[in-house]
Amino acid sequence: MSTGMRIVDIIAYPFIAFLIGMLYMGIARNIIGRIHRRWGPPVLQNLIDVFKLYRKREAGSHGVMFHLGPIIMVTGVVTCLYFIPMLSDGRWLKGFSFDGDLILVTYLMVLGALGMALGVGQGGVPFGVMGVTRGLTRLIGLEIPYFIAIIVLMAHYNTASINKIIELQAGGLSNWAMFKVPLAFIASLFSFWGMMGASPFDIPGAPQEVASGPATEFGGKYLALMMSSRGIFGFLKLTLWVDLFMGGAANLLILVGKTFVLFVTVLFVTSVYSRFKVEQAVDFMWRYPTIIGLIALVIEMVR
Amino acid sequence: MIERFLMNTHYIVLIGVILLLIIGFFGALTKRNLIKILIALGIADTGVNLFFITIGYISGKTAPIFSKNGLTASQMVDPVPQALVLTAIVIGVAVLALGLSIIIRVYEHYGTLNVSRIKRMRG
Amino acid sequence: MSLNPILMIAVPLFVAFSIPLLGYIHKKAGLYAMSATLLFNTFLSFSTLPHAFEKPIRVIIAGYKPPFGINLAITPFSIFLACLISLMGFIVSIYLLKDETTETQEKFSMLILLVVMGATGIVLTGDIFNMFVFLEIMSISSYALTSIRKDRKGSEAGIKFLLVGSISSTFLLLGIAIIYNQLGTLNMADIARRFSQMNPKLAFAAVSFLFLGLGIESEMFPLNAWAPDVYQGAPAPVAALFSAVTVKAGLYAMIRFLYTISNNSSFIKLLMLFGIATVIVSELSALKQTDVKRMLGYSSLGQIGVILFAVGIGTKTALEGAVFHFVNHAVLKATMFLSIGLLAKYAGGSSFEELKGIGKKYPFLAGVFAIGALGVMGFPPLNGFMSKLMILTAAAKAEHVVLVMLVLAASVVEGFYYFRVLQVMFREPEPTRIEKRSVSLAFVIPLVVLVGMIVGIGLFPGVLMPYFKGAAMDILSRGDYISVMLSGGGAL
Amino acid sequence: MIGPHNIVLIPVVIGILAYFAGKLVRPVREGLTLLSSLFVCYVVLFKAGLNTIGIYTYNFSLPQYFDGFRFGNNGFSWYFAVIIAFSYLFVSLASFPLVKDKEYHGSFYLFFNIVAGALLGIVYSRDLVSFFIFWEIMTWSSYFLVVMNPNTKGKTGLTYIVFNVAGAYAMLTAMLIVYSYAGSFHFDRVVKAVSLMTNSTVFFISLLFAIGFLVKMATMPLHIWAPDAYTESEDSFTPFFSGTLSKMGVYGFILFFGMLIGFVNIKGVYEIKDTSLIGYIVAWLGVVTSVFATFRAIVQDEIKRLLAYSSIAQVGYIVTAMAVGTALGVAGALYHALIHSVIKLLLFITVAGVIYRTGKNKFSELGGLITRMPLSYLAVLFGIIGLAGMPPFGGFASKWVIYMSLIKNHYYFLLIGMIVSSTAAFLYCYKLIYGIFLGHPSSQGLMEVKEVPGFLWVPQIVLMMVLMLTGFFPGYIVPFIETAMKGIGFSVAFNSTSAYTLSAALGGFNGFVVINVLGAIFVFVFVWYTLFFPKSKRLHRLDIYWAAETPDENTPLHYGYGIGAELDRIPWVGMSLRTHITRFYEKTGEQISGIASVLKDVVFNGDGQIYMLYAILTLVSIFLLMGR
Repeated sequence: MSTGMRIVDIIAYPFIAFLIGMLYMGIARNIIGRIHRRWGPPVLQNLIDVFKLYRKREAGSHGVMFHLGPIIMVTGVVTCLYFIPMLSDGRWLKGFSFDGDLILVTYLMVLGALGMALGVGQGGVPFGVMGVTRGLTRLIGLEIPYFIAIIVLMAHYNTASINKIIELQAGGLSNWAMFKVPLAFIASLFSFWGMMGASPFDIPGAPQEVASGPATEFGGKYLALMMSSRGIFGFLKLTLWVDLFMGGAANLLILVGKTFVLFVTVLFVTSVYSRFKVEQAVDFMWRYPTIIGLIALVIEMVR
Repeated sequence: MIERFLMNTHYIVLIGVILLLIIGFFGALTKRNLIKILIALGIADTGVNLFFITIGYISGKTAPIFSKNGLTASQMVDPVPQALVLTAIVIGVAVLALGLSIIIRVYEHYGTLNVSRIKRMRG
Repeated sequence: MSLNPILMIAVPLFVAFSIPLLGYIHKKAGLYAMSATLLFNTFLSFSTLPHAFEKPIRVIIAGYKPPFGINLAITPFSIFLACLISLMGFIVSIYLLKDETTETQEKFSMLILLVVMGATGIVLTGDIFNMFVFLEIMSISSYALTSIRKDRKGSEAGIKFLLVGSISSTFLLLGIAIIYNQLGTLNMADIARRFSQMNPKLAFAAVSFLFLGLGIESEMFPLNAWAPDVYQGAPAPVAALFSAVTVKAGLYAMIRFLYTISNNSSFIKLLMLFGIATVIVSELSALKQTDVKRMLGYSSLGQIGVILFAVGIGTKTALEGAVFHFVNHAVLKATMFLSIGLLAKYAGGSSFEELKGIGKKYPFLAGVFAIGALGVMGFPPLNGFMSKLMILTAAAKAEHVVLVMLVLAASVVEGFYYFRVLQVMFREPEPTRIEKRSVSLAFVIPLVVLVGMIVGIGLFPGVLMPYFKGAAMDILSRGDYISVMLSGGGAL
Repeated sequence: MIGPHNIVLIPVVIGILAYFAGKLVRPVREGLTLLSSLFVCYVVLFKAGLNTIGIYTYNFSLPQYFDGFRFGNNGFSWYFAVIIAFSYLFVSLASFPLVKDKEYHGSFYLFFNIVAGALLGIVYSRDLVSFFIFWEIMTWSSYFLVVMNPNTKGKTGLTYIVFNVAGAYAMLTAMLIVYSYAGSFHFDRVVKAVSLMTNSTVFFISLLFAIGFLVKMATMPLHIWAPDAYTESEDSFTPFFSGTLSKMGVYGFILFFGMLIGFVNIKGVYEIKDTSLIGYIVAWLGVVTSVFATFRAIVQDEIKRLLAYSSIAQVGYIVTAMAVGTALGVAGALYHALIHSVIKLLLFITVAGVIYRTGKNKFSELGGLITRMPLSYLAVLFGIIGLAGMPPFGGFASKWVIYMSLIKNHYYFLLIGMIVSSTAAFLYCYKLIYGIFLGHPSSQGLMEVKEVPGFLWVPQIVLMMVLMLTGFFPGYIVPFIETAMKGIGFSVAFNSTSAYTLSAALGGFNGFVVINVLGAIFVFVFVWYTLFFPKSKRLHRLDIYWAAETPDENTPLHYGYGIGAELDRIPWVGMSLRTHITRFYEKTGEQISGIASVLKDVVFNGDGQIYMLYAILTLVSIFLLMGR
């Protein structure tokens, strides 16, 4: 694997994620449309929107931090993506995952959101601040089951590096962590849906109440950047869950397959449930998923 | 135990001492009037002085004063307690005098001699 | 050495009675005579200090060798206290030169001299009745001093002090009478030697009477109810003198009686318990005070409680700590009473409301008070810390951990109410009704000297350490006190 | 020769000198303090460096009875000495402009220098007595700094002094018990003596020592004094107070439980999951503290109170990490102690500057200062990234080590508790930076505000660089931590030793790679966005999406200060916000003063006759009790 190929591999990393991510969002809007008994926009609609926004001649800005907000968001998301191996063969599309571990990835996921929150802050729109506050409060709820799940994983496989977890899940369906530590997987699913913005937990960006929350003041190229980073973020979560619980992907096709299966579960949840208030979301998260996770933890400790 | 003690003092005097002490302390503790308390304390004081004197008394001997010539020391009672009692009496007098002068001052300020009402400074 | 220690008693006595005559020469002559005598006394005691530490001195008066004549027993512990008493007396006397609280100067300076003379007499004498007489001289002059100002508080305090004091003297006399009846002698060393031959029932009676009498003098818990009223009622310099001098004499008598004369261990244990009770009761009651002088009275009782506790433990280190605490308590309490006296005079009263924000108006005086407060609470660089630590270490070594915790809990309470006073003084806005008057030099010098002593002893406790060791040895070694005093040590 | 034993005297002497010299010419105080802090840094770094492991017995002309004070230096004390020296330098720099025209100018410098000297004394002392002496000096001198500015409640100072003195006296009792076993106060004799103590004594001693140090670290049941003391102490002293003084509790805890008593000894007493019972309870206290304090921090409106609660929470992490007593845990605690000091110094200094410039200290009165105070904004940005434990900066490294230590030793429930509080920390970090710098200015005056005084820039920039250094090269200070650990007899905890990576137990990460990736992407996107796209139009502050209207000047737009208002509605969090332990302390306080007033009125009731009665009763009781 010459350095030339390595460079191409690294540069391609985010674009693959961007493309697949945007595609999934397009498909998602289609499927939800169908569930609502309407046709829904074309699958590539998201990509079209993003490129339209990039073409826009000007965008309003409220200052340096406002300008930097979306940029930090993308940076955070892409950096986090680099530390999650897309493919498990250790040669192609592995990013920098060998230099970081699960805890680093967990914190990098939040870095992007905080950067954007600073931009929203300077934007000065009360809706933006409300969106950010609700997002962070919701995060308190989501983080617990997720962290319990990864603790169980780390305890189970006695390692914190994602690549090693993938290797230990090699060899057939029954070795997947999904079945080895099923309760932890279920608990982590709840927080997965929350982080993906599935309906019961999508209060921060809820259009009816806070006018698309943090992204309210951003327009033109800033909105484009935010939409693309949201796409990448979606795909990032999917690959992480696949790596952790479904034994990673040998090649791109398997990766797309597994991630799509996982993505479909998000659709089912988001199109059925109505929206939680923030405190309901946190309360719900601390009640059922956490208890499931704790049971998994106790089982793990007993083993 | 008590016999050895009583042997060289008339026990009547001793009872007198104890009575004086009891009267003195009883008076000091129950009477409300300051002057009465002082008097009671004086009584207690005389009781103790009396006790001091009885200690020095050896029956059959006379007062330790060389009044008549030819009186040898062996015929005299133990002089030391008597000397001590003298100073004790003087001290008693001094305390009483000072007490009375302070009581005058207290009366000027409080208008009463009732000890249970002279307690502006408490707690 | 040239001067006979008896002068330490004779000279103040003579000067005291000649002061009324001096009154005709010049109105203030009495005061100057007083401080001159006290200076002489300090000088004399400090000069006899080294000799006494080599070998205890026995001074024969009027030719009668003990156990018949009255004699002075100058042992290391007693001469050390004599120096402390005369030094403190001298410092308070300088303060008094400019203090116009009492218009009748002669009587005031005479009484001060008598108190200091009485205390020095108690500390030096070797005869038990002689000690009683000196005790009475001291008490009578302190009754008079308490009510010198003829105001309501002074006379009330005076009469209470007198009532309880006369009870104490009655019982002391009773105890001495019983001892004389049994042993036929009044010389301490002789009593000590033959104390065990006494009839046990009567010995117990004598010891308990004397314990009670001296307990009242040394402000032990059940018997010290009169003390706070006296500290509040008496003028501030007098209160300083009481806490620095009269209490010390009372404590000396108690220690000398319990350790050297009767050597009764069960009463020493009792002393320890009473000491702890004193600490707890006085610290707690100080918590609810609104008058600073009364609060200082309670805090002084607390410190004495600690000393009693240390004496009660009875080990060598505990006694060293106790003697060290003697010095600290005298110095600290003198500083605080003198400074609060001045502050109260300028602020027109010593309650919290009157003293609000006085720290900003008189920073020097309030600063001295603050340093004194830090010293009393036992914060490290100052002297209170080292002595309290020695006492507590000795207590821990003697397995009294629970008592150590009680004392420490009490000092937390002490910290609370002292800092509350400091906050009242320093943090309240400056009072407008008090105009700043210059503080005359006679007040400043004693305070500066005292603060110097606080910080000096705090930083270099090692300097005084040999004296504490000597004093503690003297208390504990009952045998050679008897042998020296009877067989004629440094005969003079 | 200047060494660990007399470095202590320099700040104290200079403090006293400055106080009096300052009365003649005022700026002498600043000059002397700066001189002393520079000299202390020089001595700590070079003179009393790591290699000068020496024991200086210093009799201080004390009675031989105490067999003299002993001072010494090893990796462990050097680690904390560096923290003290540099925070002493930075805070003195920051305090020059802030205290210049205050009327307690003189006494501030007096007590500030004394506290610094006392801290050095604590760190370099090698026997219990000198340790206690400097601990007490620290207590009373910091008390004066707490009650210094006049507009604070009196109760704060009293609560502070009661708690800290009670803690110190609990420690003193334990020291005396140890002394009665060991016969000497020196550490080496103490270590020998503790090993042959009975289990119950060891338990009792460690309980007392724990109380003493937990009070200083403001852990939950004993933290009542901390929020008020941190908030109301003099603005320029708070960084030193919360950044360095709480670390003395950490130093003491590790020193006493690591070296003197030894975790193995208290483990022998009662054991739970291979750690001592006390350690486990204290660890849980640390977690409970951090959870409660974090939620309480979020709902605060006063800036300094928010940071005060955040300090309590962060020190809660340190308590948990070191209480379990594993090598990696103690290493995590040391690492986080350093990082927390740096962050709190940075934040408190900047906040002090903001309060000095704007005169306001509440979020609801500030806002929109980013345009006027860019450097302070950057400083607070670095601070909150560190506080939240985000990757590029050092905050993440220390939290990572603590997490690893908890996972490695299977303390999963402790870790979950810590996760709750560290995730909730994002909220108050955002509130801190939004409330002051972002959003809309609450009053017109805020628009003419100047940047923080020049003196503050030095500490801000240096502290930001330290945060970056520990973030990009997390392994850089691992060798120093390991020498400190060897100083107290712990085995080495980390696996790799390279400066870039930090790896232990279950995994590792390369800080350098993280920042490179982040930097590359940021630069790429920034350049792409700024150059290749048309310049974005600068909108007016009020020209925002406002449901088809435009807000005018006095519509309240600075909503952000209300972050945390919705926490009450979350059942668990609401309950934690409503429970106050202060009621328990107030009731005990009332009880004690009730007993005091009863005692006072009964015993000293002012009636002369009753006094006589007491005398007689005592005599009678002596006769009855001792008569037989």
